[in-house]
Amino acid sequence: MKMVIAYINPFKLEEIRDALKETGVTGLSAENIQGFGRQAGHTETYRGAEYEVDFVPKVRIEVLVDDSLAPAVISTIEMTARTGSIGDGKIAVIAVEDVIRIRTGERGRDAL
Amino acid sequence: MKMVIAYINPFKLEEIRDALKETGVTGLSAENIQGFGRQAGHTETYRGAEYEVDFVPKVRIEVLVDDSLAPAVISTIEMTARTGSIGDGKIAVIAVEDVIRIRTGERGRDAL
Amino acid sequence: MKMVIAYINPFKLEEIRDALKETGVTGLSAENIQGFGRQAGHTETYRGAEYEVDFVPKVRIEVLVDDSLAPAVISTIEMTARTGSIGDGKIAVIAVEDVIRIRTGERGRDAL
Amino acid sequence: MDEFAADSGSIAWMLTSSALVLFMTPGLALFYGGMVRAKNVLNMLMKNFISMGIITVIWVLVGYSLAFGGDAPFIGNMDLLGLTALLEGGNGVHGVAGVPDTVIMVFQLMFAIITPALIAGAVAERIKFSAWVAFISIWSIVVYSPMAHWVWDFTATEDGITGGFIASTIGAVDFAGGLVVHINAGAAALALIIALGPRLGWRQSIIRPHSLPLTLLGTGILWFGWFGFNSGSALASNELAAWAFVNTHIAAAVAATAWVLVEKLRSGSPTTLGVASGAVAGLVAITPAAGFVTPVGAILIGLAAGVVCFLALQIKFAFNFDDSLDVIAVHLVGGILGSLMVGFLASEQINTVAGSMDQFIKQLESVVIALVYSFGLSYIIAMAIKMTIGLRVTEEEERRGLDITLHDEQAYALAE
Amino acid sequence: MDEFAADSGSIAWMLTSSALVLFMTPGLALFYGGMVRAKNVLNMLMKNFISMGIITVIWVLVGYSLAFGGDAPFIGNMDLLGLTALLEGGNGVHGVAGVPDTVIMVFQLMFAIITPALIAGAVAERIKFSAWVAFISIWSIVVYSPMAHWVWDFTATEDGITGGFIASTIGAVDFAGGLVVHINAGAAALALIIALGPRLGWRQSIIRPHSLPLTLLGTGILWFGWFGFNSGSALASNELAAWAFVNTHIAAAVAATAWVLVEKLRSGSPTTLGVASGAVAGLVAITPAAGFVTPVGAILIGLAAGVVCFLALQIKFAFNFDDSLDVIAVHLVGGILGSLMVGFLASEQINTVAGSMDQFIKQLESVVIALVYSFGLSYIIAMAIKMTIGLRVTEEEERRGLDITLHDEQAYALAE
Amino acid sequence: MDEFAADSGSIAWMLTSSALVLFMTPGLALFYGGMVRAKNVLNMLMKNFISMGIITVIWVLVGYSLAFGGDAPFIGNMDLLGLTALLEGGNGVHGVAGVPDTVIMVFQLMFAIITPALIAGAVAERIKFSAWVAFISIWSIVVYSPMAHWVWDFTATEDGITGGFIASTIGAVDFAGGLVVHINAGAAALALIIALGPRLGWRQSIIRPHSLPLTLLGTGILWFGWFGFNSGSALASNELAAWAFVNTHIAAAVAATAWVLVEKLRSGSPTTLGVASGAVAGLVAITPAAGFVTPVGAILIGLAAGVVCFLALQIKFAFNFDDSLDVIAVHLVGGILGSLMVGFLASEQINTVAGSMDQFIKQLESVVIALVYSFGLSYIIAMAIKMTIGLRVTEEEERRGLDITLHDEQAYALAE
Ligand SMILES: Nc1ncnc2c1ncn2[C@@H]1O[C@H](COP(=O)(O)OP(=O)(O)O)[C@@H](O)[C@H]1O
Ligand SMILES: Nc1ncnc2c1ncn2[C@@H]1O[C@H](COP(=O)(O)OP(=O)(O)O)[C@@H](O)[C@H]1O
Ligand SMILES: Nc1ncnc2c1ncn2[C@@H]1O[C@H](COP(=O)(O)OP(=O)(O)O)[C@@H](O)[C@H]1O
Repeated sequence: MKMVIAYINPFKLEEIRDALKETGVTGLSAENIQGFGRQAGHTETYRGAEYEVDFVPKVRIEVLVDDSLAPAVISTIEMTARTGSIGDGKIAVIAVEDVIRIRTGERGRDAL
Repeated sequence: MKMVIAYINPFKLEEIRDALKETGVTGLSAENIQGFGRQAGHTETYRGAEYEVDFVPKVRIEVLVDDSLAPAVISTIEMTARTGSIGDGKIAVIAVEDVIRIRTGERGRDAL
Repeated sequence: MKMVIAYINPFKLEEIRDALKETGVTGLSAENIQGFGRQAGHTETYRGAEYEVDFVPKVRIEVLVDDSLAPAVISTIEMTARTGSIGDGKIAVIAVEDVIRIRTGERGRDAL
Repeated sequence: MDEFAADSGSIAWMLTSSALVLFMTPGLALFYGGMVRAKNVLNMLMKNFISMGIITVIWVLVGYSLAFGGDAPFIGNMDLLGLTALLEGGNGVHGVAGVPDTVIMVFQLMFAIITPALIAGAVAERIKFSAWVAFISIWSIVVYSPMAHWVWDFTATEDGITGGFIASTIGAVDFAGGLVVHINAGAAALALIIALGPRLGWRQSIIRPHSLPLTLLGTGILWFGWFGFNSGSALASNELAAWAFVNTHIAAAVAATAWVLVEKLRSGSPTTLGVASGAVAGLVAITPAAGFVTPVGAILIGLAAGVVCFLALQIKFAFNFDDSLDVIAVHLVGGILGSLMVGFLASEQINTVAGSMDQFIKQLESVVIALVYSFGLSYIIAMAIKMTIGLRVTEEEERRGLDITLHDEQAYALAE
Repeated sequence: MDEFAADSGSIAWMLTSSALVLFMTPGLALFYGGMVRAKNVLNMLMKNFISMGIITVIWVLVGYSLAFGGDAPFIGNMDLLGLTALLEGGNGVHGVAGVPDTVIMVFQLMFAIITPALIAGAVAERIKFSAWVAFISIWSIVVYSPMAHWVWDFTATEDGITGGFIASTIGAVDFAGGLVVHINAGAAALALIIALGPRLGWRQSIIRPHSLPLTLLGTGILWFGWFGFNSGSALASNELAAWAFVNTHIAAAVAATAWVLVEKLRSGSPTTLGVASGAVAGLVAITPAAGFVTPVGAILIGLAAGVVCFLALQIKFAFNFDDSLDVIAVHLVGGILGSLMVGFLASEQINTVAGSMDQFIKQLESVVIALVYSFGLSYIIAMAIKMTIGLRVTEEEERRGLDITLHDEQAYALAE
Repeated sequence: MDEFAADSGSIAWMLTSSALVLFMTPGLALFYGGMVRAKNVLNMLMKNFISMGIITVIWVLVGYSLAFGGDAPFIGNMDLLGLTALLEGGNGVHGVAGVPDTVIMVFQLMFAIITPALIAGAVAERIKFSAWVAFISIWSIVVYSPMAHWVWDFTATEDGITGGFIASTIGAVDFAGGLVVHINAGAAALALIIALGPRLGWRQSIIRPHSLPLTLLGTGILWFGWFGFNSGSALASNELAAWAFVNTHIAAAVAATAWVLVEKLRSGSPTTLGVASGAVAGLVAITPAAGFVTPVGAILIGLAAGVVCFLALQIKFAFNFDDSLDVIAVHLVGGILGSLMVGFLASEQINTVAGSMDQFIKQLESVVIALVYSFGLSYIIAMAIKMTIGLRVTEEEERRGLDITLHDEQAYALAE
């Protein structure tokens, strides 16, 4: 199994969730983060003075998926999150050794 | 070493922390997340209209443990977090290559 | 590629970000967490009564880096985050199978 | 300054009331601000605060004169432009015993500020800020000032009432703004909602209040300020002011209780949003009646407001318009309710008007006129703005939130 | 309306004061709301706002008559039910010079609202909402109205004082509610705490305030509103009102400063929760004394409140009861302190009563009576509710939070 | 109490005004508190609330006497220490018609509280709490009381004005505190900023407001309270009070609008922080002029405040001092602006003074004197504290935040 992690623009969250649902994903976890990246280059005016922006509010989503579904999940996120401007974010894929559903104790694929 | 990640109900956090402490865990990190899963099926009334709930507030905990302790950690979380209703959450296990304690520079097991 | 995760003191965040930038890191993600660890031993007075502290506010940062840069990233965080007191935090390193830049679709190293 | 005999007690109460009514607009900003999503809260606050700014300028320059200059039936004259006429002092303009014109002018100004601000709840989270500023500026002059004139700029002489036609020709009463404030704002809200269309994602998922404590704080401020609004409308510190005060409080309390009771019966849980909405609905409904009814009347009006306004929440689903923070259900329906009920419930134990079928008809006529006039003109203004500078933000702005896209600010930075 | 000569200045001040006292209840809601955990803040707000709703209805229908009807020593009569008697106008019921009965009635109503609301802090985060509603409804009729009658429904005639027995027979004084409000609410809080038991996890870990800025905002509103509470209790706009105002402010300021000083000495850090608690403790303690003591008296009372109430925080640990937001330490102890100290500190330079051992004994008697009556009856009501509809939420509800389980709402949705 | 004829209406308005001015300090606490980072908000609230505590004690004991005792040109005498002189009642001390001395004393006390609190914005996020307490205590006695005496402790006799030298010898006017409050606080802020140095990271990255809704709430409270501040400064409930009220409101509204307009033109986005800052700038600038100018004068002052104070934000970058929340741009610049403009704009249609070059010179002199005196003494006090107990927290305390390090508290625990 894989854990797909994506840093995305907050206003894309609902769209991505809906798209993933259609892809067959049954669950995901999302949280607010502060992102730092290339986007940070741009400047912002505050109280009449200019500053370089550092952290930008982003959302981090984490999806546990079966290996077979992973490519579809990745490309769904990629397509839905893309606006074409800097700051669209990144996706990372990590191997997961085991997954357990707490309610039932099921393990592995069945837990998803 | 392993990283054990669990998505749980917020009101279970303290109980789990106490249980893990007894199991021999010396540290963990917790954060608030928005969870999406099967639980999302249920409906909620707002301002006299019914809606399907999508995101539910959950807590995500992350525990770095030695390989030998991992099974105990997993089953402790499983037992303590379980209420038997949908939304109890999931546990995922990931391999960790290295751990460092910042204060001392210790590495690997010693860092835990 | 690696994902370097660090639990640090919140007031160290900006310093670490600046140090990492100099090391050649182009992006990172940060979020607020509640940390539990050895530091929790100390007591706090509230309303004239003493309590043991449990959760302490920390920041969790996550940096995706190329394998070659990983050691430098780890030691930079280690050096910058260290104050020498309990609670300085930990660093964990995890293997990443793939990284994708959403905006361009680039993969692997190029996505960083 | 002249033979006018000032009553320091009434001046004290009217200044206090004016301050209280001014305070309602920040209160309303918080009430509404708590109900929108965190990405739009600053925009909501801004819509309210800019009303405090712009409407004041408009009122001082022209609005006051259009509302309170002279004795014509349909609109005021230009005699009071720029307030210079008030520099002569005394009560020559309004003729309110004991209270200088300056005081009445500023008390009325506070009403002119909050009325357009009420509309903000209906168009939350999607209207352009420039469109909002344009709308309330034009609306204040073209809709608000005339209606204030019709209803409140009258003189009671021996031969009857002269001045604004709703007060004189029709003979309807409106103690503190059922017509001028609530129906007026509610009808304008309806027009704007239709012109704007619903928010993205409306009816698909709950658009949740981002901070109910803010909304409850706003409710507290509104309740507090409403004493100035209604009781101050006695224009004196006397027993009538006291009754208006008492009735205001009773109606708010009864409506708040009734609303959560109905909620409990229908959906099982009494909510804070319910207690807040109920209180405001009661305050709205008692507004036209506060200085005319007995406490029993206030109880009945409060009860009606709590139940009917709650049920009126469904209207927006039936007609499929996104009245984001329920301005129609609370202000339009509540305002109509109070304006009609006072027709029957007015009591000579409190004031000069007695409830009757006759008075009810007068009230009904005035309600229809206010509704039609406000809705019609508001819709024209809205469409004119839509066709020129545009009414609505882009889809991306709406998704990203109005705070960051229109005001380049974010409401909270709670971490760090 | 009759030969009664209204004083517009006093009416203005009394209406302002009434509005200020009403505003205290939302203020209290925020003060308490900030101190509970985020999962229970709406429930706390709800407990306060529902008091504004329900107690108003009760007061208008029966409470006011039970408190202020007639001249009997122990309880009022039924003459004022539904307020119809007030429709005759003037000051025939209360006989307060210059101020119509209607005004006094509504001023007193605001006290009847906030008193049960004060109790909410003691039972935070675990009482059932239905139990709360039942408790305050019964309590207001059975405990509050009689005590208000004993203390405040009296007439000073040539042959001495007639009416409520604490004022007449005992001869104790209570300017604005040391007995009727603070000791009364504090004793009821104690009874409920015992009946309810402590929160899950109490004493094991800090149950931390979720938003201290909210608590400090509440403190600001309370301080502001308390001027109406105490100075309005002069029932006129005069020099006595001014002294009550001054003393109120001084005591709050001194107690706030004293509290943080003691804190600094004992635990090293002056806290915002401390400055807030100290201010409220000072305001509580000066309440019975505000119109009787000189500024030096106010300083002494403030000092005593700041130090003694701080130390009284320990009581709950000694007796092992979970007084969640310290109602006992602040209101019960503070109320007793002020009620006793005025016995010695009252000065004829301010009002008709002079401090003396004799007066102190009277105060002591009245304190004991209020405490015993309120505690005893409150405990009986609490147990009756416990045995019928139940007092406490389930363990799971308590863990998940009362907002989501009882009100189906969550306070904040700050992300998005 | 004596032959003094109390005017209950004026007493009502002055008590109301006193309560309003007191409420401004919590309002200011929130206004500033919202603008700092979440790790320093409690410290900011604490700095304000402690002023309510400590300055009250100082004022009652000595400050009031130093400000309002006797007729000397430079400083008051000791006759009013501890307020005992006021126990005789009436208006013997201030001689304000209809209003007892006690009322004037407490009204003035509220000004003495908020003035040092204003300074808190300039030194945010880095000053030691002990240093703050020491500074405001000394400053209140050594700087505030004398200046209040110069400007406001005067008697108008047939032979002209006697008493405080700015009022008598120079003949400058200051209706409600352009000199005594705003220039005074602003100059002290400048001195402290220089003594303290900038915050870590200043100019490198935006130090963002942690909660703009809190700041806007504070703005609403300040606007509301300012009616008491300025209109109450008429010391009576009369037409002059009404004009001061109207002018206050107009200037705030115009300045708020002007500020966001300039913002829109220069950086493209109208902000909530802008509307808040503009409103406060307008309120500041109208303060010395509120009871002297016509509405047209108020519009001009508001306009100047909105534009000039906005531009003045740049000063801190030019001189490289970290005026954290812009006390210089808003209070110092705004106070100077209003104090000078009233010299030309004063109108005999409103009050006894007419605008003229002559009056302008008087105003200019008084501005320079206030500025130099306040800056000089404030700098000496600051350096004395720096060299003894120290002014600034350690670098680690600054990074970790003052809430946790100085007060052992954290503002929010929103999760759970
Ligand atoms: N190396 C990295 N490690 C972790 N997160 C990153 C990294 N680089 C970027 N991110 C996350 O992705 C977001 C977008 O990255 P950015 O460089 O601004 O734009 P883009 O991905 O379009 O090049 C950042 O705000 C951050 O949250
Ligand atoms: N595939 C997934 N990836 C990441 N998180 C998940 C996934 N599925 C569920 N979760 C997390 O677990 C929580 C509970 O899941 P849910 O399906 O509602 O109940 P259950 O685990 O009892 O079947 C979700 O709210 C979400 O936070
Ligand atoms: N086993 C663990 N798993 C996950 N996070 C941990 C673990 N141990 C510590 N942490 C994180 O690191 C922080 C610091 O740990 P702590 O034990 O207090 O100090 P130190 O690392 O200096 O020994 C904790 O607050 C927690 O966020």
